[in-house]
Amino acid sequence: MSLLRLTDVSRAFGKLLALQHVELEMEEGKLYAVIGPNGAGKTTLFNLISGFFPATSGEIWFDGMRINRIDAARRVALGLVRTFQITEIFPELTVFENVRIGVEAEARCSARPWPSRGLLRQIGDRVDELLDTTGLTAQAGRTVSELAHGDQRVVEVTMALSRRPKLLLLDEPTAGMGQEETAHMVTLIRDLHARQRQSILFIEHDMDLVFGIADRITVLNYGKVLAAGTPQEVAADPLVQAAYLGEAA
Amino acid sequence: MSRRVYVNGAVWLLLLTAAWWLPLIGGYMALASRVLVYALAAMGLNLLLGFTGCMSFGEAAYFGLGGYGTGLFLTHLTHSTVLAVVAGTIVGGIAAFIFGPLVMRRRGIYFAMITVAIGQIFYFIAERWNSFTGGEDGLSGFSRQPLHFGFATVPLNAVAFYYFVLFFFAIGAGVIALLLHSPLGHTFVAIRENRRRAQFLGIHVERYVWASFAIAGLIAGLAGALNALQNNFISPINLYWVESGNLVIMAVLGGMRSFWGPLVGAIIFVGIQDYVSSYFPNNWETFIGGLFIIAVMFFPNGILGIIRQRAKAA
Amino acid sequence: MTDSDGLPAGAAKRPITRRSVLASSLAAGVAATVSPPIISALGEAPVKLGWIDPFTGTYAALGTSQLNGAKMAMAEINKKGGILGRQLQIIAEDSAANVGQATEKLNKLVDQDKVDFTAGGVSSAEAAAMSHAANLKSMLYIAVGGHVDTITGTDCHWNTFKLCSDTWMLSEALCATLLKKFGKRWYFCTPDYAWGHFLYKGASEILAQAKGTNLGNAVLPLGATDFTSALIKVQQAKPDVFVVFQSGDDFVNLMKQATQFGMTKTMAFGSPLLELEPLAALPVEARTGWGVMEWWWDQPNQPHVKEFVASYRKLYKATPSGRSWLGYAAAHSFALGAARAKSIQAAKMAHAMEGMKLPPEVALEPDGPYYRAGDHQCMITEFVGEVNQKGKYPNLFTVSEELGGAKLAKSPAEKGCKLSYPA
Amino acid sequence: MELLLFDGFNGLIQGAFYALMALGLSLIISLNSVINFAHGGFMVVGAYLAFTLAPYIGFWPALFAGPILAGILGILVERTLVRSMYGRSDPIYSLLLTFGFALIIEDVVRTIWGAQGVPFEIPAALGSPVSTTYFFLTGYRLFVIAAIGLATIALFAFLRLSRFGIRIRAGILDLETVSALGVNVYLLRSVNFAIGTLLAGFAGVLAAGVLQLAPTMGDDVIMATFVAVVVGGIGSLFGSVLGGLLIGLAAGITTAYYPAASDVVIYVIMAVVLIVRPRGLLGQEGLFE
Repeated sequence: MSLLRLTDVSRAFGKLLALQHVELEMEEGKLYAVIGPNGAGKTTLFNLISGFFPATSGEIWFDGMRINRIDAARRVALGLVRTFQITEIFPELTVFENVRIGVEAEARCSARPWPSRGLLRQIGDRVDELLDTTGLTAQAGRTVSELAHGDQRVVEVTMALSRRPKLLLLDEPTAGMGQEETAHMVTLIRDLHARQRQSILFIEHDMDLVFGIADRITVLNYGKVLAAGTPQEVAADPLVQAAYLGEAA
Repeated sequence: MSRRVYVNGAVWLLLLTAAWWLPLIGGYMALASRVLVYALAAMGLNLLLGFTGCMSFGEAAYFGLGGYGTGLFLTHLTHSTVLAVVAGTIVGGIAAFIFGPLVMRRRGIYFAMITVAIGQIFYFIAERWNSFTGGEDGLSGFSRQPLHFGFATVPLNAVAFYYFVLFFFAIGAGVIALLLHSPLGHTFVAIRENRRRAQFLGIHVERYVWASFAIAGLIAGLAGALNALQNNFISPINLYWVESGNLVIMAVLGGMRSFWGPLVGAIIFVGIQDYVSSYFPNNWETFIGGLFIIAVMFFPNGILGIIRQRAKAA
Repeated sequence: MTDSDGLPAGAAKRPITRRSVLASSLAAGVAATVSPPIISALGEAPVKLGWIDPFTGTYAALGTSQLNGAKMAMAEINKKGGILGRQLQIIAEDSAANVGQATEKLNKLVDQDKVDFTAGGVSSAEAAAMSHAANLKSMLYIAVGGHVDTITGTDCHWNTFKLCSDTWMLSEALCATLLKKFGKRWYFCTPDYAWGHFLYKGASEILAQAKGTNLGNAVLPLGATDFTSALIKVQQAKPDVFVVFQSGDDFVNLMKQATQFGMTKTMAFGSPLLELEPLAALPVEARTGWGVMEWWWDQPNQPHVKEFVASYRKLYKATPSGRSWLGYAAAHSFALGAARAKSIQAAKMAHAMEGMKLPPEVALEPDGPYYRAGDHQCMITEFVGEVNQKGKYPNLFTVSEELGGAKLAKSPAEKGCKLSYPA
Repeated sequence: MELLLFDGFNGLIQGAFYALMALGLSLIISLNSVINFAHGGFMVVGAYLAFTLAPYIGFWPALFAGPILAGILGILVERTLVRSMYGRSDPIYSLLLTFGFALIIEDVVRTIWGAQGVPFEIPAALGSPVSTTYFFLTGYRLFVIAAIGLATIALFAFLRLSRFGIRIRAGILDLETVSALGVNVYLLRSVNFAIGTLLAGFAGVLAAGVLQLAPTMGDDVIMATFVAVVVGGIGSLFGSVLGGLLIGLAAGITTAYYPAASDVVIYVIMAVVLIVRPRGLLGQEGLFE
């Protein structure tokens, strides 16, 4: 059974057709990528999957459930967690506090006004564990707005992980990063996928990166799926070469 | 950590000993009670304003409703001062709870304006419903009754009433402090910091805004109940949007991001207004207006914000 | 320069420079600060009078006039040796016409400043609230303005005396004259709060007794700015008399609009309480109608009035209004009461003031007003007359009748007042 | 039925006045990003200045001179106080700043001109009804409607036809881009603030012919003006006109049937509008949220 399935999904903004008849299917434990030139509809696709806004038509299935009408916060509870192209974090809080928000939400105690000491300890332990996974332990006490850009993105990924996603959606995880930071992020993504069998769907513009790590790639152009398949299949596709890779090169 | 313990200890010590030191510096107990009443309301508001990031401009409605609840309860139902306070608190809290769903979806200035709208509707109801609320003339004819303990009866004179208010202030402040250190408080702050991130971590932002709004209303109701007892009087002006604005100013003046900020703001605002309006009964508005301008231009993070920055820099 | 004809102090036109703005705000600040008791009888603490009136907000002009009168009285009292040998000091506080603030300030004056008596109030609401608050503190209080009946009626208190008329006295004085001069088809306009309701109740009763026709009553919220809707109804009813119970800004707004609609030419306007301050704020063509003044500065046959007006003008560069006189007489009442009681203790003074008649130099009007024993209402004279459209400030009113308060007022029993002193 | 028409018409007059106030406020909110609570204060200042000048220069010149002086005061305030608010993303600061300034205006006006208010005279030719049946249609009211109509048309023409006006409109939509194109944004915002306060002053002079000109006149109007802007939708000038007319009409009609609710009705409308259309009738998404 597929983890995520989009059938004939379209989205219009007034007269502008941002996505048309998109089909996408993804199995559990895979690392999939979406590529495409600017304005191809990649982020719109993520917004539809994560519930930022509804699809105009078509069906979105996740983990055996039709989620078209489910609101964003509940999709997170179902296991669909995303990051954003422009980092979305809690700027004035520390790294620890940022991640704690997610851990508390995952522990379903966000609304608890008087938590027990045991619960607080559990939460703290889980935050430490996550920070350890993503290598942020040393930064735990720092305010995130003071961190380097790359670290901020890692914080965002850590927060997403705190919700134990069945599917992690990463919107250009290396956007705006230097080489070293990019390498760190790539290692992180690989490790998550390899060691924890984390299912990941990500948008990326860095071709080397995409072709290096993705199991399958979907290419979007002008709101339509241009091609889909393994990196080799996609690289060989003449349409892709004409429309996208040619330009990029 | 230890710094916070010292600060809290100092604040409570000063509040507890006010009856001794306040007269020495020219203050009086009724003023201290009033400061606490407004500080409590502003702290409740600040839960919404400073910690959840929602600009409420209609908090006076729940403050006033708490007052009317208490006044009407004392007039018609009971002579128990404590029960009347509880009744007023519940009235404020329930009203905020009921209207929460209307405001929780709005943000920024739209949040401010819909809270104004609801507040003004309550204001005009209080002002026009002569037979029930006393209308423009206000509701009088009730007075705080002595407290009956098993062993003694305590009349609520100025000093006793101060400690009566301080008792409820401590409850209110304690509740807010506990909240802020709980997951619920963390969630409020997360919403202030980044609504979108919170939502995409699976937090139903609107429900939490509702909760924050209701709790703020409950605390405003408590403060309003105490305010009615302080004056033995309540009038529609307590629900007017200007009163809401005053509460916002207290929070900003002291520091929206600090727990004690609204208390500091209330001390400054209520204190200066009382002092200046006695010395310049005709022109005190210029002083208050000037105070706002100076505060906003030079102390945008409030008095405590500055102190905290200094402490950080040092 | 057609109209620099001596408007009230602040209204005089002069070039506005930064300096004069500064100077005038400074002057106001200084005038507002009550001068501390300079040197009283050695070592003797002054007697303190707490004065609460609106100095900001809608009723600021009226409150200021009351305080000005009181300060003048204070100077006179202190010149003659003060109260029981001690100097009198007035401590003024702003109520901002906010009832809650009025109560707070009264409590502050009593608890913090330890005043010996209290006075003030312009609106009925604040006077009623202060009367109640003063009662809780067993504090003598004179309601200077604030006319509502209940203060010396169903809600009367042993500690409260009321100098200004009650609403019934005003209605009675107005209606008597209007019935004599004009027809009996009347229309009313009432502001929706206690003051308006009591006036309407009184006036409509009197009209019914006179077998007149009550064509209708437009009830409008306090602070209404647009009266067109009500005025349209009034115009269609074609009354002989249109009785307007609005006061303050509401009155000015209503008169401005009615005048522009041409209504002042087709019907008589009656107002139960005319005052010099709002009349001065009306454009000339809207200065019209009949009404009641509680005191009038131009009483050629009355002794002492001329001196009073002259020294007031000298002090404040404005002509004393009814409010000025009320403030003046109220402050004097405390001195007179203390002299009679030989004490400033509240209960003793209250007893002594019952039935106390104001001497001519304080009364400044015929018939010697006195505080009635049964309800502590002062029996002042009502000056009924017509607004003088052609006159220039301060000649804005022509008295046609002076009606003694004692003949107008209902008895304390009728008003429902039962005074009870604490044991 | 006739009465309803009368009251409706009367409400529109009231609404036109709110619309003029709302237009000025809307300009300031949209381009200066300032929640201007002193707007009522500028209205009062404009009216008082016109009152002071009228005996010397006559009613008609004063009708323009008063508002222009209010506009100049606007520039001064913008340069000294408001400007420091531009960097602050939270609108609460500008709100408190202008709230404080409104208090000072009221106090200064009272100190200079007195607490009671002043007799503002209108030309005799306008001070009487034009028809005996429709007696409430005074010359002055017709004049007010015409003046507000002309002012609105002039403003919209300025915004559409003049270079400066076009820049203001562009700035409302996207200030950053306008700035990047080399337009002096500081000057743009100064002038815009002045236009806003000038309109407020103009509304003040017009109102003084019907209402008591007193220091507190602005208090009653400011909230209604905000309601008009929010009902119409923040960022939409046309919306502000619509909002003003709508709440005026509603208040007028309510006065006829249930006077006690005449001032609460505008808040009920605002609450309903915000519930049904979160950004007002014609509002833009994302402003001040």
